[in-house]
Amino acid sequence: MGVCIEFQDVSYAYPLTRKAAVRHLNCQLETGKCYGVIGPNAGGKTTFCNLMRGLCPNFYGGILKGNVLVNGKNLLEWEEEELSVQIGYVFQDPFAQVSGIKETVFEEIGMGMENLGVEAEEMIKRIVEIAKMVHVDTLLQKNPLALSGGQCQRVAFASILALNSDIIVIDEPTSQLDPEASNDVFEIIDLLKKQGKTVIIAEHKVDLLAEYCDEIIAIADGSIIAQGSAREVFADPVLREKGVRIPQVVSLALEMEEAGTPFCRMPITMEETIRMLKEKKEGK
Amino acid sequence: MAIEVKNITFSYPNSQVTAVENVSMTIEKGERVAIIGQNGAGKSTTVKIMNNIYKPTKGTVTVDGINTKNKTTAQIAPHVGYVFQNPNDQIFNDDVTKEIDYVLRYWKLSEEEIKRRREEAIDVTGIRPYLEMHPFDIPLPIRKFLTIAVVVAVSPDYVILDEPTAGQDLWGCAQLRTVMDYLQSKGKAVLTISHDMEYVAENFDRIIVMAHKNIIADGKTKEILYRPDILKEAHVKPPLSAQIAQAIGIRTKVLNLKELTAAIS
Amino acid sequence: MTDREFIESFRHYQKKGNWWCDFHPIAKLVFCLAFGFMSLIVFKWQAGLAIFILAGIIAIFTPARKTYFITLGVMFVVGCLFTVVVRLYVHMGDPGPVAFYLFGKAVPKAAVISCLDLIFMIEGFLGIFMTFFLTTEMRDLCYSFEQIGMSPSATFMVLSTFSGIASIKEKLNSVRESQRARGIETEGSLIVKIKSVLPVLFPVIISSMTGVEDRTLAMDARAFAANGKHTALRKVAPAKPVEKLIAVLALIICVAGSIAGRIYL
Amino acid sequence: MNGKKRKKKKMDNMTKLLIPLAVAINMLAYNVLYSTTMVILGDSIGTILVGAVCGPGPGAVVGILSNLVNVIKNPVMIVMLPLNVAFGVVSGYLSRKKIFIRLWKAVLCTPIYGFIGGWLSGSIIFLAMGGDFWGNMASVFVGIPLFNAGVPKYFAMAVGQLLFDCIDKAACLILVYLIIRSLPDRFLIKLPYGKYVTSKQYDESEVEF
Repeated sequence: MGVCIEFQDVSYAYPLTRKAAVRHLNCQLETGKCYGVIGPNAGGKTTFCNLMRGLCPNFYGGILKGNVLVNGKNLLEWEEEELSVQIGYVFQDPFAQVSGIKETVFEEIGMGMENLGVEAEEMIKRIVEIAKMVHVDTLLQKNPLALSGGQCQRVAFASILALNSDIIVIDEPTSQLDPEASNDVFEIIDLLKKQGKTVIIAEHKVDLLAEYCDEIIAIADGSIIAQGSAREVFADPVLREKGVRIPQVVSLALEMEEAGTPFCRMPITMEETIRMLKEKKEGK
Repeated sequence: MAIEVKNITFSYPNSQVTAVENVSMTIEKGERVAIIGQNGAGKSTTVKIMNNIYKPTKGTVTVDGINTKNKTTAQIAPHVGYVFQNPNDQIFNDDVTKEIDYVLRYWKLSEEEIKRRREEAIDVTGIRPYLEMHPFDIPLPIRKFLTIAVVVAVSPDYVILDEPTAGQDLWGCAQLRTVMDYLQSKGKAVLTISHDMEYVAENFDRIIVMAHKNIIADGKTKEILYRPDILKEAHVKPPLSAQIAQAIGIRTKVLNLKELTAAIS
Repeated sequence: MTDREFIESFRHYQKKGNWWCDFHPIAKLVFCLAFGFMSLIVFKWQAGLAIFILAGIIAIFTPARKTYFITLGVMFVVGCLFTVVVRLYVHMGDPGPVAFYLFGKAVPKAAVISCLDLIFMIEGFLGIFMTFFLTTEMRDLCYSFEQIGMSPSATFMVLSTFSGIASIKEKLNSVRESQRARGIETEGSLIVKIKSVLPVLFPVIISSMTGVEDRTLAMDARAFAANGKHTALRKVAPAKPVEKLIAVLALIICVAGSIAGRIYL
Repeated sequence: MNGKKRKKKKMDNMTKLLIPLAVAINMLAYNVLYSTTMVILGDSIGTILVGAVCGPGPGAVVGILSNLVNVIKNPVMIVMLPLNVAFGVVSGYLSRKKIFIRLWKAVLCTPIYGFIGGWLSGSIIFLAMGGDFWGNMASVFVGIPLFNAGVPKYFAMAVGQLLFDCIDKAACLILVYLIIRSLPDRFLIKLPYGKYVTSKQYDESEVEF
């Protein structure tokens, strides 16, 4: 599995700020894996995603030290337009991602491809296919401005996926959605994983992340404090010192340890915890 | 001293579709109540009728005996505070202290009174480190605490929190608990709409369940969260600890991880 | 329309089934501009009336006839009557042949004619423009301009202007709601309203401007900055030769008519 | 607008999205201000604002689009197009002189705007109306009394328009100044003319890594 994104001693400070937002980041992200980025607010999660997409030097300005490589090529050498095809980016606020110039969801999904000059027939095929995948195929004729938060977020996903980017960066997609819509979003992320795309999600809902992500990166006050498989990272005590939220099943396991009845293996998902607790009950 | 809502019905001005049908409830002073239910069940509308943003088409709402029918929203504001989901709709000063002082000065309170309330609100919501920053430079989750500070400074008897935990991290949730403990110590009632079942189970002792535009249950948190039929009708999942407890057959009604650990061992 | 037909409609040119609505947007625009400016330049009631009748005939053969006559009626009452009254008042008692007496003062024939000129100039100009704006979709007009070289950013700006006006009104309502809930009065006497202008207007402007940052990133994520060849889902048929002919004819009539009108009338 | 030389970066995305918003702000300010104060129109706030923070080019485009929206409702307004464009362009050049950093500097420029919005617009309507008065507050309260006092019709009308428009433009300039002061610096410096409107200067050197 090749390395698609690499951070080489990256530090970055936003313009007009005294303190650097992120300091000395070093990490390598492999293609086809799903990474969860967790950490407190203003700890550097969003800056990490922006750096990956090249928004930090190109759009926000500020000072960048070290270099970010995408598919081996330094970000600064990438053309603006190529970047938006290479890396898809979905944002936190669903309603800010509606273009406002299209009157139906069908055309809204096609907008990205229209900008890139994709042929009409190919566009129609891709839109229908992606709309089915994202469960908005029943909303194709609705006006995008009249959609609910969850529907808007799914349409935003669809219009980015239509560009067929291999890497998708998602910055807190579910913070304004209710639990049902959050599950829909994570189902989409699951489908992306099955298609072999690299997915990077910054998110607060840690319980959902634990179920869907292969690897977790924990970032707090500007530096990576832990990186590895979900099981290792969540058990790492440094997370609790830096105030990083961990899944409830993990805190349950830790409390069970204090109460003298530890689990044999650190659980990550609810089903796993229930299975282990049942075994423990029969064992007693 | 309570907010009494007597079988109110409401439909938006230019649509016959009713948002809420014949809802009744009473919120006593000092109570901590959470309203849960799926989006579109009428939660926000009911709460906006309570602080008189919307006037009910049928039924009446009285706040501490004052009927809201012939009162404007601003006249009810000193009694019922509302923290909105989007803080950007309210902030228009370029300085945190000016933002908190604005309403107090608008009501022509004395300078020391304004200063006392503002300092207390800033300490309770923990935004002192951000005083020099421009409100729109403060990260969004922390900017929400600025709007909470504004409501705390007004110190109404009833405080409504709309999805307070959306986008909050550990620090945010802890800060929210301090604010709620402060309001509890002042004997104020706290009413919230939330999908975060852990937050609801942890902090609220009464739950009102809403579905298809009216109330389908209203009772103690422990009872409601262990009634699978009600939660199913409202499309709401109980907190994780309750789900695990029921899955492995523990009878005691568990609300958080500590109780679950105790129950298991 | 079923989804199948809807998707199928993107495979060929958009058709509305009415001869004037399917008329090529730019040719139609040239046609209407020509006659509109002719009415403005000639500034005589004969020319204005002729164009007004022409516009009326076209409007009758289009689906938008009802809205056409209602808007025109409103325009006539609001626009012209107030100006005519002021003009007659100024010319009261001037010398020259008398048309009729008003409040005991002589109203000269010249004043009446100048009023008629004014009314029919506006009605003619208004009428022909209405036949254009009520029957062509702005996105089709922008698409046709794009075919002859206008940059796609211009289309984006024009189209998002119209949707921006609608969404900013919604923003205003939600800001009013949150400021009222905070205690700032927005209804009532004039002084109260004037005092509420700042707390209502500023949050809308500031939050929608800072919101542009997120929207720019979202549009950038969809390769909005790509300056290569753009394609489009919604296509409009290119101008047929007969449509180009009509547009050119209209131009000739406009130039000839203006010169003739200036000399003879 | 797209005829700009390749060297000069094409109008960046942020400005392209700010322009339609400014037109919506014009409409909104008109609805809110005109209905409450009857004197202040406020329909040029967006044009002046974008002219000040993005430069004369984008300011002019806002003027054109605002005029286009008005033309659809009332086509006779098309004669006002050059004035709306003038507001945007003038704000751009004045912003270079850093007038929007001090309130008194901004208000001092009211006569320039008043001249464009009052005197020139009055003259255009005066011509369009065939050299005569028409029904608006300025001509009824100031124009006609001056005319009866012997001042020639054109000047009476023009002075009337100038006075009324100065009130409106002074209010607009104050509001634009307050809006710019309320906007965070981090947002302003991303805009082409951001450097002219942000007062605080930050040096890049002492950022601690």
